[in-house]
Amino acid sequence: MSSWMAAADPLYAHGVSWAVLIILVIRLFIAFGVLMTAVIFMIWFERKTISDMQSRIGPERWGPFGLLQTVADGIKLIFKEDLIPAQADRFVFKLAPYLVVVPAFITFAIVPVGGTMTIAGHTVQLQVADPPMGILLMLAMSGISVYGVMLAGWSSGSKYPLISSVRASAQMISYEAALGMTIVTIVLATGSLNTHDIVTAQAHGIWHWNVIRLGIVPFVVFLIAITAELNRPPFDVVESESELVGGFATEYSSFRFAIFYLAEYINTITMSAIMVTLFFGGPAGWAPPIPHFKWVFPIIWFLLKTTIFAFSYVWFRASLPRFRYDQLMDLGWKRLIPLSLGWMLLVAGFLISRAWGFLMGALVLFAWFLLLRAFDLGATRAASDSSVLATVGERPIPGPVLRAMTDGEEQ
Amino acid sequence: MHSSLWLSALITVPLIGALLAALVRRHDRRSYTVAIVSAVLELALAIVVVVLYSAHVAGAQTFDFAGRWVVAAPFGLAYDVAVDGISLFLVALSAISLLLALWGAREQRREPSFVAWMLLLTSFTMGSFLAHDVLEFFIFFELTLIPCYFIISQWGGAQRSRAALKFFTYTFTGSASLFVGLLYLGFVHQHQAGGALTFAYGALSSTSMSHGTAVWLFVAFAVAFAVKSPIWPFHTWSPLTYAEAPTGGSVQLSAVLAKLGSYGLLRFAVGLFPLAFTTMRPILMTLAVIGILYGSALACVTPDLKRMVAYSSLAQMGFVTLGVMAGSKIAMTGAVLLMFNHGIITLGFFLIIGMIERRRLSYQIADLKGLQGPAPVLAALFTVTMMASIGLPGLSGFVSEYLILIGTFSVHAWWAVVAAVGVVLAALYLLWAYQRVFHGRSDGANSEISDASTKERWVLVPVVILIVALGVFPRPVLERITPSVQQLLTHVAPAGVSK
Amino acid sequence: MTVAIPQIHYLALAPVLILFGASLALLVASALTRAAMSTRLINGVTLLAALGALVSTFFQWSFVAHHGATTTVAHAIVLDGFSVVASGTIAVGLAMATLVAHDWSIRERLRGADYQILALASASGALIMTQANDLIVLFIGLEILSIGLYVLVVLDRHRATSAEAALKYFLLGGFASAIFIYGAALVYGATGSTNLTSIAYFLGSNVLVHPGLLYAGGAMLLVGFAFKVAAVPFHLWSPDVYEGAPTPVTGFMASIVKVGAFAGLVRVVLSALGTQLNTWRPILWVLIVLTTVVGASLGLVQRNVKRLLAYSSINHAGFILLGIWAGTSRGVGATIFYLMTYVPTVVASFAVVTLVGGVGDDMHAIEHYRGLARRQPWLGGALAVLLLSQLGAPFTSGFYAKFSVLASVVDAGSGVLALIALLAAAIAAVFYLRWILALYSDDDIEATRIEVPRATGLVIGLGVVITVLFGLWPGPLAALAQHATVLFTP
Amino acid sequence: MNVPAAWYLILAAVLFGVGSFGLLTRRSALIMFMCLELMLNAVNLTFVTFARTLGDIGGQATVFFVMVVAAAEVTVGLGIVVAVFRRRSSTSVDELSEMKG
Amino acid sequence: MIAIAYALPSILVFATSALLVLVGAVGVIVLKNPVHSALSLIMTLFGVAMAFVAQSADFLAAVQIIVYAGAIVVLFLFVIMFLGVDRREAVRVEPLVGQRAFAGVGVFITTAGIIALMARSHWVTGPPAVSSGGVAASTGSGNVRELGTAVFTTYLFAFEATAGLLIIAVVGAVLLARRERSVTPEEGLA
Repeated sequence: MSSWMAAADPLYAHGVSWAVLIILVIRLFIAFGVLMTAVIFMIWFERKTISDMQSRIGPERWGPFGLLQTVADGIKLIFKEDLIPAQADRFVFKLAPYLVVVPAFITFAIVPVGGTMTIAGHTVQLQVADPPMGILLMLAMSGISVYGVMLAGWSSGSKYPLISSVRASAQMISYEAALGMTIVTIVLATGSLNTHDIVTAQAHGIWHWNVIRLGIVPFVVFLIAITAELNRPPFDVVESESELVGGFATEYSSFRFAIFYLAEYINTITMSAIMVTLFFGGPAGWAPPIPHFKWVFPIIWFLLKTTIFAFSYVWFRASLPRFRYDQLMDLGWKRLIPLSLGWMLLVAGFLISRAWGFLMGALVLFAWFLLLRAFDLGATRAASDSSVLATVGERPIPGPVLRAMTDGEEQ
Repeated sequence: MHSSLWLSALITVPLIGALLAALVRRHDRRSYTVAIVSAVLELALAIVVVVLYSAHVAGAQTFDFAGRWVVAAPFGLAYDVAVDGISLFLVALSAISLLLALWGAREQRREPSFVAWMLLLTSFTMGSFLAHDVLEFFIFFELTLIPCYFIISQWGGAQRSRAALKFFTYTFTGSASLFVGLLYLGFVHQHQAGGALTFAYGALSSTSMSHGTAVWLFVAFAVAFAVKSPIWPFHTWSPLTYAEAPTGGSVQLSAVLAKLGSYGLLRFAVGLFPLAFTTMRPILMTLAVIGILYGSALACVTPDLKRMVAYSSLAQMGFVTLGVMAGSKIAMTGAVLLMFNHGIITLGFFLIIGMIERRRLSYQIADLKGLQGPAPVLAALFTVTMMASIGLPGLSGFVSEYLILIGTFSVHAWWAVVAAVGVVLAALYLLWAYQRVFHGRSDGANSEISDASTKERWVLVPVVILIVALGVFPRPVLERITPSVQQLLTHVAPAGVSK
Repeated sequence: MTVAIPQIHYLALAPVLILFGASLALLVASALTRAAMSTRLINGVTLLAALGALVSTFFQWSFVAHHGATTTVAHAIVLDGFSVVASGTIAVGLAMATLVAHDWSIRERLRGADYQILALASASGALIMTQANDLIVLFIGLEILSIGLYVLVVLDRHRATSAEAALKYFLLGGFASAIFIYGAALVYGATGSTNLTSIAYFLGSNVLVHPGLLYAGGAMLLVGFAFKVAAVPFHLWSPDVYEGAPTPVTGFMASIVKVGAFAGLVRVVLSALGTQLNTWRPILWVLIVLTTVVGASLGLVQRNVKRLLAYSSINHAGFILLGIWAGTSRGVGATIFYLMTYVPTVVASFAVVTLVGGVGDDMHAIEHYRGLARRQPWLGGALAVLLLSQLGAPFTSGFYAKFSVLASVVDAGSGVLALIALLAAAIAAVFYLRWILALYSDDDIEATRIEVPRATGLVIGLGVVITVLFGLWPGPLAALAQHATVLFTP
Repeated sequence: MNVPAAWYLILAAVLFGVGSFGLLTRRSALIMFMCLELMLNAVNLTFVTFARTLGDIGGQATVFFVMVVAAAEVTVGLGIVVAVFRRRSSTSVDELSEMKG
Repeated sequence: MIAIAYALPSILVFATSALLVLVGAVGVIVLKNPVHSALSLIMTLFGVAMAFVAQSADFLAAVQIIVYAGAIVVLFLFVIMFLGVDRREAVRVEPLVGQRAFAGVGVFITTAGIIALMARSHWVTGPPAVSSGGVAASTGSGNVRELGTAVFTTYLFAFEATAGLLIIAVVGAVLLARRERSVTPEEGLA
């Protein structure tokens, strides 16, 4: 077991000692603390940015520039009355928020925040955990996190939250495939599932960053898919105020609502960090040769890149209109999945040899062409009469009807 | 013309006739013509075969070999036909029975199918009698079930579906054991002799096996034949089936198909397992005697004519079994002769009962009274048949029963003595039945029945002729049967069977 | 690091590739054409694919005859006489079923290539099963076969019972799959491999002191198969599913599943676990007795012909198991011979049932057959012949099928088992005969004349011809079946 | 040192038993379905345990395929459940009244 | 005693995973509400994943969570919510008297039988047990590569066939999901 752990993290190279445990705990707390602080700032940042974009002032009363606004909101929420609807499934209702927040925290654990540093003779990775299956953990956790949303909506025993739940599950499944496929592209290029390895492989300069090395496409797909996974605008049909009141969290109040809120922002930050890790070299960047403080610069690079993505999320929210539900599904199934799949094949082809790459490219283009035609036909067919049987006649069961298979929803 | 072609023609002519009859349109009378033509042709062929066979009688070769045609080697299936003194007259019986049944027991309803089934049935029974290969025999034996089933279930009486079902289930069950037995025998032979799987009669009869195996195989074979024959206690299907079947069906069942059982017993059970023959003899003879007494006793009390003939058949077939199992040449010859004779007699019975039934729509003894008055010819014909069945000297029944009893007495006296009681009982129930049906004053519908028509008389004339002829002058028949029986016994003899 | 991709012998995979390729081609084509493809075209392609697969089995046969049996794709797939003949049988079954489905889909106004896509894929699953040399491959083949069928059952939405039948089929089929794969896991634990050859080699070269794990695993595998072939007491799904599914689908199911599952069973029991045959025999014995007897007895009380045929097929399954019980080369030959004769017969029988079912596919009471042979002698007569063949009447192929399995059992030393099976056949004969009797009953029921479309008529005719032809002349087919078993000589 | 493989195998066997018991007794199609998943998980656990004891990666590879099969079954199975439900508005197997055992 | 023979952590891991697995499994079959059953199922899945990790099948553990918990159970919940069957299931319907007891006894006997048979086998009788009898080598942590190699060599055909399986499953699901539009002739082809 220890050899396996050593392979996972150099911290265990000399066995497990008290020092190691202490380092572990400290690492954990730092990560937690940073994350919580980041959330507070993130919320403030979002509100402030959006109000700027909308020519408003935004929070300004509490603390300098209204920095403590979030804290105040949190305190307010916690002291509100905790309501549980009579129709609710009480156990699940109480459980759901935690199902949302725990995966959010766990996912962050695999993000390499910086390089390595040496403390008391132990090599410490600036990363809470570095399991060999690193990136799969992220996929697994994003798979789990939907439960919180689904169950929250369902257990409320209320209509809109339930619709929200259904939407959430469908949306999650739809985009997870594309997400997985882009990750496969990265894994193909890196040859490892480990986030640390992924980051290391990108450390040799900007041309080695996956975003460039794999072509821009996987990054774009990943960005879209992850935004959908986060239920952030413009993919926030799950909690679209104009349709579903407050979405899955409509019936929640007080502390539980705060947890949902918290989880959403943790996820936003985490996913920004993941994106940086996967496509932008993580903590990689120029570092001045300052002894003993060399480890600081990667962290700064990392924070900088992450902030850019966090900003872009805010920017999306402020500027993009929300997708309709069917558009969302179309985008997921008909565009992103074929795109990511095709691109994966392309990358795989080029990894073998250039000839294979071009061949694969031609094949993918051809398949793409066919697929587009099929989509096109499918769309027209669903809307037109041609899907109804041309034969006019009677079919005794269950009555004089014509029959046809359509892809559309029931009237 | 090679003799095997004559034999094959015996099988194919009715088959072709059946196909032609089935192909004509519904309600078409032509089918009947087709059927009669094929039946006549069949009878002619049978006579040709009998005549041709006579040429062999002097010679040592009794089996008429014709060469094997292997149909499917992996299954050991071959087509091989032959005839000897034992099967010769059964072939003739089938042909006669077909013609008379078609002629005398005509079914107007859905005639094409009826005659087709009858012809098909004859084709299959011919095949069974002519088969010189155990598997081939089994296939024909099995095939006879299908026409029988349809004849009974479509043209039978009120309880026809039950009767057909009972008949089918019983006989199929019997065949099952026969099939397993013959497969086993085939494999024993194959493992012994090597080479391909074969079921040739000659090859199989030389298979050596332990006594225990022989007994089990004998039982497996005998069960099938006992059901078909029928031998007590495997007979329970027969009264119901005979009674419910249409006249034509009853005729074929009792005159021909029953013989298939006793023929199989003689040819295959005895011929293939001489070792077991010795062991099983007392048991089967006992069953036969019980059958004779039981059949006779029930014939006394049964309230309808058809059942009475059915029980009387049980008794008569008991005699046949007794003769077959007695193991003496005389008894065996008598048994073979009785098969033929009983066929003719029971043919007569069922035809006459059919005629009565057609007039009175009933064959319950209670419904019938004093038929002698209005229908003297019918009564006379019945009397002849009855007398033959009782075993009156000068008529055919006497010769065969006499031979059986004598032959049995010489080796197993007690069985013969008890069996002889059956003869007495036969006289009792037949005469009593005759008295109730034909004597007395006819009343009501009974007094208005018409006598036998010209056609009906002509149908029964051959029956009467055969009864009388075989009673008076059985020698030509006996001298064809005896050599074959002798040959069979020679094969069985080393196993310690007394002559 | 380089990975040595295993050699692939494409001829061995040809039938699977052809069928699955055709399925995909239809799928893609139906997505890419604006106007709905004509039924004729779709079925033509399907038929061509089936015939192509059949032809490819001829080439396979000549390969096997010249070079002997071989394995390919890292020993996951085997090409031997047995698989070739089984594949050919499946191809024939598929071709016949396709012709029936053609007329049926026109009658029921079903458009599109749904049926054909699924049927082709399903059949390719069955082909994989016949060739599988690895428990996992077998399992996946089984699943491809089953999943296609689950959907096929529910294809016609207007049938009230279809969806429920599909659900029942699915749940019990899934149960069977789970049991099967658990058995595979235990066998893997016991022998260290899922590859059938490796298992056989391991068992052949080692004496297991404690074979409990193997026994448990083998028993589970057996139960899984018993579910698939509807052996009693694992048959409960079968009548409902047969009744609920659209009739052509039932015919397809009855033929293809049997071949696939029995081929797999033969491989597992006789090829991999052949050394343990004496352990399985008692279980098989009980299974056979129950299957034949219960199948036949319960068939007696059915008034619906599809249920009746379901019990009939249960009874047949018992008979096919006989060949496996024998475990000899003769037994395997008998099994494959049985399947070869059974497939055309059963597909043709269901073709007649499809026709009689009428529009809506719901006239399946035995009363609907009254007098059929009087009104339409050819159709009724054909059905009668097919039923007689299922009954095992002489001069039909069914007789030799029963003959050969029984012979193999008697040869292997159990006359009792053969006797019991035959008695069950006697019981089963009753319901076939009753049906035939209904065909020939002369109650003048006014019924509309049943139109016999050309393709279906062809299938029925073909079924009858095959039945009668091989009933009169079974030699070549039997020899083929026997040659096919070279690999299985114990 | 790890716990003996037997412990895990027993765990798997019990899991399999619980799953099949549920499948046989529950009447809701969806729950029967979940029981199917339990059974397949037991199979996976068995495979992984044997893979460990045999030192053979093949067992783990097999688990992979079992998972794929489970996924495929779920896809089709839920489709069927939905199809049934559209007709009946119930997924209780006993209410499938048109079927007789 | 046991703790001496086997390291305590591994026992703890086993106990935890066994607890998760069994409690979850029992939950699936006793809970009335399908949603609760599904939650219970997730618990079992996590237990199994944990058992995988304990037996150095990390990759499979991750796949287990992603595929089962992340997709399959979500699909279950989706269908439950979509159809709204959660609060209507009549679990008490018992078709045959004593079926439950019968199934219980049958399953118990089978399971006990399997366990007993396996116990008699000393659990493993594969090649290591026969040839060397020694402790099998651990597959170690880098088993993703080994696993991938196995999938593309030994199990290549199974892998390719899996693709076929998935295609047919997808096609099947799509066909099942399609609705049949019935149009009366009077309505026209609306």
